[in-house]
Amino acid sequence: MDKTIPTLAEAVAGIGDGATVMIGGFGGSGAPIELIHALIDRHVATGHPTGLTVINNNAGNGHVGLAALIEHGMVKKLICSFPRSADPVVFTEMYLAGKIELELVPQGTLAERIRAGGAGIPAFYTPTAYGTDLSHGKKIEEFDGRPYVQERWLKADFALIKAHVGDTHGNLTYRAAARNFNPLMATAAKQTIVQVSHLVPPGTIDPETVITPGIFVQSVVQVTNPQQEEVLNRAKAVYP
Amino acid sequence: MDKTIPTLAEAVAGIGDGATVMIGGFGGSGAPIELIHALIDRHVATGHPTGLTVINNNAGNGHVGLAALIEHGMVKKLICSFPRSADPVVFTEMYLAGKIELELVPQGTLAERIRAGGAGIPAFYTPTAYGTDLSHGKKIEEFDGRPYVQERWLKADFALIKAHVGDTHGNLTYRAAARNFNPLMATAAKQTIVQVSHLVPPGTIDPETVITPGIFVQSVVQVTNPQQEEVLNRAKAVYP
Amino acid sequence: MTKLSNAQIAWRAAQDIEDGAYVNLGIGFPEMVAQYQPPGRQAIFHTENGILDFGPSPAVGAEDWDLINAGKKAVTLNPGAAFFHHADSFAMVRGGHLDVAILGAYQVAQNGDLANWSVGAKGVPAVGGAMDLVHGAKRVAVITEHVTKDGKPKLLAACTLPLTGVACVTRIYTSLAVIDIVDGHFVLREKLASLTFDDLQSQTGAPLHLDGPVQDLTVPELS
Amino acid sequence: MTKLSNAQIAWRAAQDIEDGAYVNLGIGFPEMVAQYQPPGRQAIFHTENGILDFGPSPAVGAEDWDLINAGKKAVTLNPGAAFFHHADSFAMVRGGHLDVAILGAYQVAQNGDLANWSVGAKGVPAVGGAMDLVHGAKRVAVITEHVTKDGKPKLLAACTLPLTGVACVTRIYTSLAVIDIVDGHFVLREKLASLTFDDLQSQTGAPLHLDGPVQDLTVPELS
Repeated sequence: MDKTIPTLAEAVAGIGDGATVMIGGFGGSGAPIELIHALIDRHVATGHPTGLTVINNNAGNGHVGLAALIEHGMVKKLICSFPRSADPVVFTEMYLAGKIELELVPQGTLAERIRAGGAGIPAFYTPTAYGTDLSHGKKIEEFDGRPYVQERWLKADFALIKAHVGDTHGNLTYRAAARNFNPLMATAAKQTIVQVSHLVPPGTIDPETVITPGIFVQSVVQVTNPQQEEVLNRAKAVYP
Repeated sequence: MDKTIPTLAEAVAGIGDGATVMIGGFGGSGAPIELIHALIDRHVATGHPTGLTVINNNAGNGHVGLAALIEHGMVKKLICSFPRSADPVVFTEMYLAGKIELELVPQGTLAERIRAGGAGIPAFYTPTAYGTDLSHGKKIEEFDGRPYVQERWLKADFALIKAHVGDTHGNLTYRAAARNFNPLMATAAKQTIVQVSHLVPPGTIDPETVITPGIFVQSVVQVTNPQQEEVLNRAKAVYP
Repeated sequence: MTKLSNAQIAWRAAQDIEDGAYVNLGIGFPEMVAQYQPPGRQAIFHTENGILDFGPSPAVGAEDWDLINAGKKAVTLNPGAAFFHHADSFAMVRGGHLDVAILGAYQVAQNGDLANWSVGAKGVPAVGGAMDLVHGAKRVAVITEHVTKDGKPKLLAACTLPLTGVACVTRIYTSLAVIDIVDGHFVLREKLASLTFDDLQSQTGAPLHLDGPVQDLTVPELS
Repeated sequence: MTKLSNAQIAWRAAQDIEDGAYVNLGIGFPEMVAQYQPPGRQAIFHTENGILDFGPSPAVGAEDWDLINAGKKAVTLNPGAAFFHHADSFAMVRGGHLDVAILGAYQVAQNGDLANWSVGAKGVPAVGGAMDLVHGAKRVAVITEHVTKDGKPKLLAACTLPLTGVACVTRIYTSLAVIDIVDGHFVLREKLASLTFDDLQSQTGAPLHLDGPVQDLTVPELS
């Protein structure tokens, strides 16, 4: 069993029009910039994929990564908690022009909905957002005298994930706060595609320190020295 | 901040009559034998605590650890998934004599209910046990055309946990499959009391490999060379 | 051959497991399936107490009692193994990440209902992870004797013992046959050559349907 | 002194944080609270993007952009730090494990309702973790100017802006006073000595109650 894919282009080749795609990262930390850019490359060359529903904590920053994906008109709908950033001009303009849909979800509820999707839990109750605009239309139930909001799982066709060390079976570790949503999204997609900074043989990663066991991963592509969104944006980079 | 407690006796001193106590472990692996025995010592000396509700995957084996706790008549009710073992005589006799209550919970539901207790999720839906005797009286709801069982969170007054390495802030790692329920129970109790085989200063454990962050832990007691239930039972040990 | 041994039933079930499949084997008899993987194929075994990719038992005396499977037997690790806690373990189970779960059975009904956790009698009930495992694996298979020790059918129109799960089993490997569950029916796929269809039907508690040719169930001699 | 600076409000809030407390500070102004921990006390700071026990910003040029806080600022680690994913992070939040959360506010109502995520106007809405943080921390406190830039009360009988959470705030540190929320009322605990009760009441949108003596709100000069 070997889950490695030789190139970024091949890794994202199966993502079709209208797919739901989870993209890891919190701002730039843990964002799989190279996988996103490979998807943009395909769109530039072929016009596809388009009409994507993207699930991420944010809405991109500057003109690289997720912001560039949105800027290329590939995203129909965004599910996120915080679509603001230092330079949110791409999303802001498209949103105010009615060219992209937004489903705003509190950050902890977003994380838990993704975890639920991966764990086979179709719905759960949370105190978060009770009595606010973000629970409108949702089922409310009382437990032990306190009201809670019913939230549904989130699943995706694909997850684009950034990990630090990965083996050919798909076992993964992350780096510092770049972990964030990545391990959750890996569990909640039919096809989880991971870019790893270091590809190693099975048995290299201590079983005690594996964060994402390989069962959650379908494709692994090595990207040594991955780019950081923050560094690109400070250099005012534009992709492509 | 230093969460260490010098002795096992002091670590369990606060557990009163009628308390709900989660005890980590799957069979003998990860079972905090020394903490359990310290609780039995207190009962032998003082007659307390008694009337405990214990949450564990199993019901003990032989005459040490959880089985000995039950044998001493300290447990009023057991919440578990699998009260059978190689030598289940203690629980079996008390159960058939009507001297101990049993709440039988499917293992995955038990784990998820404890995780929910720690995560502030009062209830969730699972496909597990739908249409079986173990979902009698529980609320059923359909999602996407499939029926699911509503399950409630589980919380406890105390958790007795076994970890491998722990620091004075309560950051923990585990050893192999001795991890099992321990990290979940650590999150779901008001007071989490941990026996660690190796006590180290903060900064010793790599932040990437911490399994239980210290926020979930209130007391740490060092037990070097802890006993293994399996080894005790093969030697036909009886506690005390 | 009048019926398969447990080892032969396990062998037959092992032939349907693909290379790289993630598999959970129920405790006891189903654990034997791991011994009969076809050459060149390697499944990855999950145990619900928190290990992925464990290997065979160690030598006697070399056991590490922190390294056990769900049956509390000592195991070893393969390269690429991982440890995780119980909630993550059952996320794998319930979340549909396992390719195959193979379980034992007291009874299986023609709609796929499974009874394997309680004989309904007095005594101490115990369920473990069985009710979770039947919901989640992409394929839930059963290995079992075709009939009980006193000759009564285990494959039934409806289970009479307490259920483990509803409409969850899709294939049954018995000591006499391989049977799929399709649209609420038993569909016969393979049977021992020495048995007639009528012989098999007489030992089965609900109608056996045909959907294409029935193959001979052939297995090697196994100790 | 006519009103406290932001630094002074943050200083006052910091005095109520106990040694060893687990604390989440909202992004922006509340982050200042970390700078004013009393000598001999060390809180452990949680950031919802997956770090416990992070420290101050590194020197310019020494940033590691994988090591950031919820405000996307580079941080450092203290000995005893831990990383975890977002679901575990919000388990800490919602599960009641944080001792204190300190947030900014547009408006706070006398029953503890908080509005701090949306000015209700056109534009891009963004909520982040605020709605989670207000449910879960054992103590939810707000630091804020006492009135808006154009002099209108921020402490109100009822919020007019979209709510972040219902009945969640228990203490408010403002530029003029320290006010608790008890049983649906604002209870004045401290105020600047230069202000009369009536001065303060005139800048507050709901009745200020008294429950015991009102202390002078005294803070050091801070740059």
